[in-house]
Amino acid sequence: MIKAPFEMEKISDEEYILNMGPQHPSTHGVLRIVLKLDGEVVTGLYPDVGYIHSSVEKMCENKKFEMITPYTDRLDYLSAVNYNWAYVAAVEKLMGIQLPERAEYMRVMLAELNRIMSHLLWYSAFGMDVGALTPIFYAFREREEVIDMVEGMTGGRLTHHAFRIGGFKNDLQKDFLSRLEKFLAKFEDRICEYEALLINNVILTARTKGVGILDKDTAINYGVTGPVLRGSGCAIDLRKNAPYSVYSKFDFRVCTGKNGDTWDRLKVRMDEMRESAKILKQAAAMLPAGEFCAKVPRVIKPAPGEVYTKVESARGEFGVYMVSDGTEKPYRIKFRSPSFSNLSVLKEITIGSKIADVVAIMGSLDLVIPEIDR
Amino acid sequence: MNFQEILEKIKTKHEVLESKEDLGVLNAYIATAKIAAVAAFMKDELKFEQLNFITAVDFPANNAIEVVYHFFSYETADSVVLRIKLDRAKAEVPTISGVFKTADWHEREASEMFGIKFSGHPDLNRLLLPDGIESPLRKDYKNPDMTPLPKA
Amino acid sequence: MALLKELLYNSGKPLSEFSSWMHAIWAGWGMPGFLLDFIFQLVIVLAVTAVLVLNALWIIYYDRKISALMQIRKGPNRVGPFGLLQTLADTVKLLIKEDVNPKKIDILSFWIAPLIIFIPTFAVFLVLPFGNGLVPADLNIGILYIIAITGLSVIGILAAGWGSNNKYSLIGGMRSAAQIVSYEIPMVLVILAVVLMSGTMKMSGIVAAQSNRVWFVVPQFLGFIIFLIAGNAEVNRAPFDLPEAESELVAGFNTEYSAMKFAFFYLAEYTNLFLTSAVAATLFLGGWQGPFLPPIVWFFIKTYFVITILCWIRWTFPRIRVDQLMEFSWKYLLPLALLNLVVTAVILKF
Amino acid sequence: MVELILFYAFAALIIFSAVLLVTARNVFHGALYLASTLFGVAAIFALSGSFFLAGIQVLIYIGAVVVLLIFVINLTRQIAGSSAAQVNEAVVPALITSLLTITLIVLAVLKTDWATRIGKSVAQTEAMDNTAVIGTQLLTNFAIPFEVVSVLLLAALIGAIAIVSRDKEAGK
Repeated sequence: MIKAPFEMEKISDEEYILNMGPQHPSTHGVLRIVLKLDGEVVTGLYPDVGYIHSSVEKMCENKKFEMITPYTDRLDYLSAVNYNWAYVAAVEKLMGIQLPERAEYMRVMLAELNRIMSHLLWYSAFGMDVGALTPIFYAFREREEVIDMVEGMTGGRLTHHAFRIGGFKNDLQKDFLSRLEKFLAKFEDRICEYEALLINNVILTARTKGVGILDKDTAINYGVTGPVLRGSGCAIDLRKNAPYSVYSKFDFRVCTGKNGDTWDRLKVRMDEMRESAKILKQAAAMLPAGEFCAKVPRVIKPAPGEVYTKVESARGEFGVYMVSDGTEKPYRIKFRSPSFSNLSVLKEITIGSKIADVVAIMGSLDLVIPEIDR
Repeated sequence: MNFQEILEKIKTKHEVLESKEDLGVLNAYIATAKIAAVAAFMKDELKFEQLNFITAVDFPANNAIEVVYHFFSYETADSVVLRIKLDRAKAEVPTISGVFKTADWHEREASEMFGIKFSGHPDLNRLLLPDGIESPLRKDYKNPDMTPLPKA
Repeated sequence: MALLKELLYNSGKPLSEFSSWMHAIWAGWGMPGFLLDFIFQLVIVLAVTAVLVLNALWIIYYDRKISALMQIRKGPNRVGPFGLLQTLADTVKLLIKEDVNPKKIDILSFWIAPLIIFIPTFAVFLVLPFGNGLVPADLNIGILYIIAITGLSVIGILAAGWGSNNKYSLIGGMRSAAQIVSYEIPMVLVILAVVLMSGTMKMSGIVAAQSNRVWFVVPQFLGFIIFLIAGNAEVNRAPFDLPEAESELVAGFNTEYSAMKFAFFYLAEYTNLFLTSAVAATLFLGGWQGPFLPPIVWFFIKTYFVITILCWIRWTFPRIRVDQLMEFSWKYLLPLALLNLVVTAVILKF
Repeated sequence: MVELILFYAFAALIIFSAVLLVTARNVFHGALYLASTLFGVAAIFALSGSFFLAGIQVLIYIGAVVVLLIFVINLTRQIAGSSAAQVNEAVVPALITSLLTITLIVLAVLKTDWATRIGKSVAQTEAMDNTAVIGTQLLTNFAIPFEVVSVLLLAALIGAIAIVSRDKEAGK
């Protein structure tokens, strides 16, 4: 347990230290935040992470390439598919595997469904953070449908292990497309319902507008990515800026905020779900027939070399840096996780606000602790 | 910008000890003391605004630890890797947390995982690990609590 | 049958007849009259308390069912028919649980806090007219008594927060005290306007004042809204649940409480909800008056109408922030309530 | 009879908690005992038929003054983590003051012509509502003292605000 720098020095009579976490309802996992408070106003903040560090990177060095994919599921259990993707893409790039067209489209569809799943859960959790207990039930109504679809395809509801090196284990279910169509038909309306229920609520806008303002330059300097960065007004989305897979073929908008406050980050996520639905619609229409898995050698032994692949996960840029020495096991793997950088900016945007704002700001950063701790 | 152009541009201002191309990405070895200056140059002049990550790779065979800095440019979508070769016994490198704030936590992580000292770092505390575990990501790390499986 | 009807519709008369009849009998036996009065009052108090506790259990169930309705789920439906016995089971569970006393608590404050909150909450019902003449004690200062006694629970909350020796509890207690004190002022001002209109502080008098004219909700509509908001804030329910904001302060002032003591808090919270709604019904909705049905039924219908509104608010809104809470009370509610009072006084005078 | 028993019970409560109040080492406990003392006083008011006074006593003294007191105690002591012991430096002046107060009360009790007073007040109360009496008195016979006290309170309020805001400026 690390002491915050301000714990060492003497604090003034009016200030006191409050430990938020490691067990706290709104740290969403085992995260400890040391707050220095003056009444209810935050005057100092120090995040202490690492409570559930499990040394995934070291474990990966002792596993064969095809055994590592499930580990990436567990880094961020909420958008597991995207994390699979960055990993298998790294191996595929090292080995020079070309995916069949159908597999690429299937990957896009699963990844976007996964993004919707993750954002819906974030929406529910954020509602709980600000004291609205009802939104979760409405969001989970749709989230269950999405999970059912992905479950039908992969067999998993949370950690799907959806992707294999070279493609997929099985093809899409027969009724997948019809279910998807039925889901997308009503999803647009449902997003409007969520916005009416929580995002546009008077109390919520009063609580989030102008709170936790993160400006563009600070965001980039801290390596913040994903919806948080876009909320600050940077139109940066790896699906557009460094298109991977077949994303360049889709027509979608990069949603951005204006002021970089908490509300903008909420709005960006809501809009992103709309865009995801748009991508899904296009992908379902464009889905070609054919193989769903490339020819992959039985023993996976990439050539020696280094690679860094990154995807736009629900939380931002997730990257896998992999060093291969030509054996069956990776020499070194580094996971670059978005929440890690997103959390590091918390101190910058929280000082001077209230305890309740800390919770709201943290909720708007959409942290997942296992990927910070790894 | 391709690999060669970026390399030329860096070479105009700073010395590049060694360079290689890995799957189309420039890997440039920089002198240890120069890293902060080069990072600032990358950020301000070449517009590589994003520092994706800092990590290290241990090569006990060469008695070297390589610190890896991965940069990305939002404008041109180019990536560049800067590398620093360090002696395993006394791994020390100046911090670049003054240039990129995100380096703060990444350096703390690399520091505890590889036993690298980032000199000038404002708060080189433990980040993820508890006390008592020293540089576990080095290749020669042995967990004292671990008993190897018997050979079948 | 006639007696039952008389009891339901015009409870005061048969009760006082019964009382004087008993007095005559006891006097015949040579018993002192004050003893009878004492026993009489004791019985009334016990009966009211029993009804209130059962009612609180039922409100908890009702609140949960309403929340289920709003959250597209079923709510309690396992224990008993339609889950009716769920809260009873919960209470039994709470009562037989281990009573955890953390190490560094301040024993006196920690133990006395649930009592300070629990007892006044029930004592307040002494002056509430449940029906025609069905008032345990119709004090002259009825409404003032209610305001004064409910104010006592702040001390309980502060004691709970301080005694728990937990920073979350302490912040919760402080928030609660600040909240209750600042929302009490607009509430009292609104009540004053009602008192001006009815010309008495007696609860039965306020009800009677609404019988020959319209209910006060019509002339005092602004007051009714302010009363509902301030009352909601006084009972610490969302969106004013800052003292026990789960996502910020874990559970606020009752973080360290468990078992029986927690059950006290829980019952008191829901009884408070009932109280606020009942006072709102009495002050603004004409109390027990209404056609066809017996007064006591009307009383409960109106009270539950207000409870439903408060539940609806609770399950729809997010929580507001502490500075906004204060701002809302002092910058909006208080001036509005003052305006309401002045306008009422001017209209009544001229 | 019941009234008498209740009177003695509440009187005992007042004395008991008053003694505890001045001897308590813990300031927070002291505040709780103060609340209990004031509550006892309110109960005695109620017993003597002054329900309005009793209500006001509870509302103002317990609901506002004691709460404010506890608020201040919470703010200054517990959060900072220090718990200073209560000191009895002013024991001699305190004794003198209390003796003087007791003498004053005893003299007042002895000098009052209770028989006529009680008769008068009972007649008055029966004629009018207790609350109404107080109201009429405040706005007729005691109008000037009432206004003076109001102005005094207002001045105190403004003074408090002024002191606090000056502190804030100095702090910044």
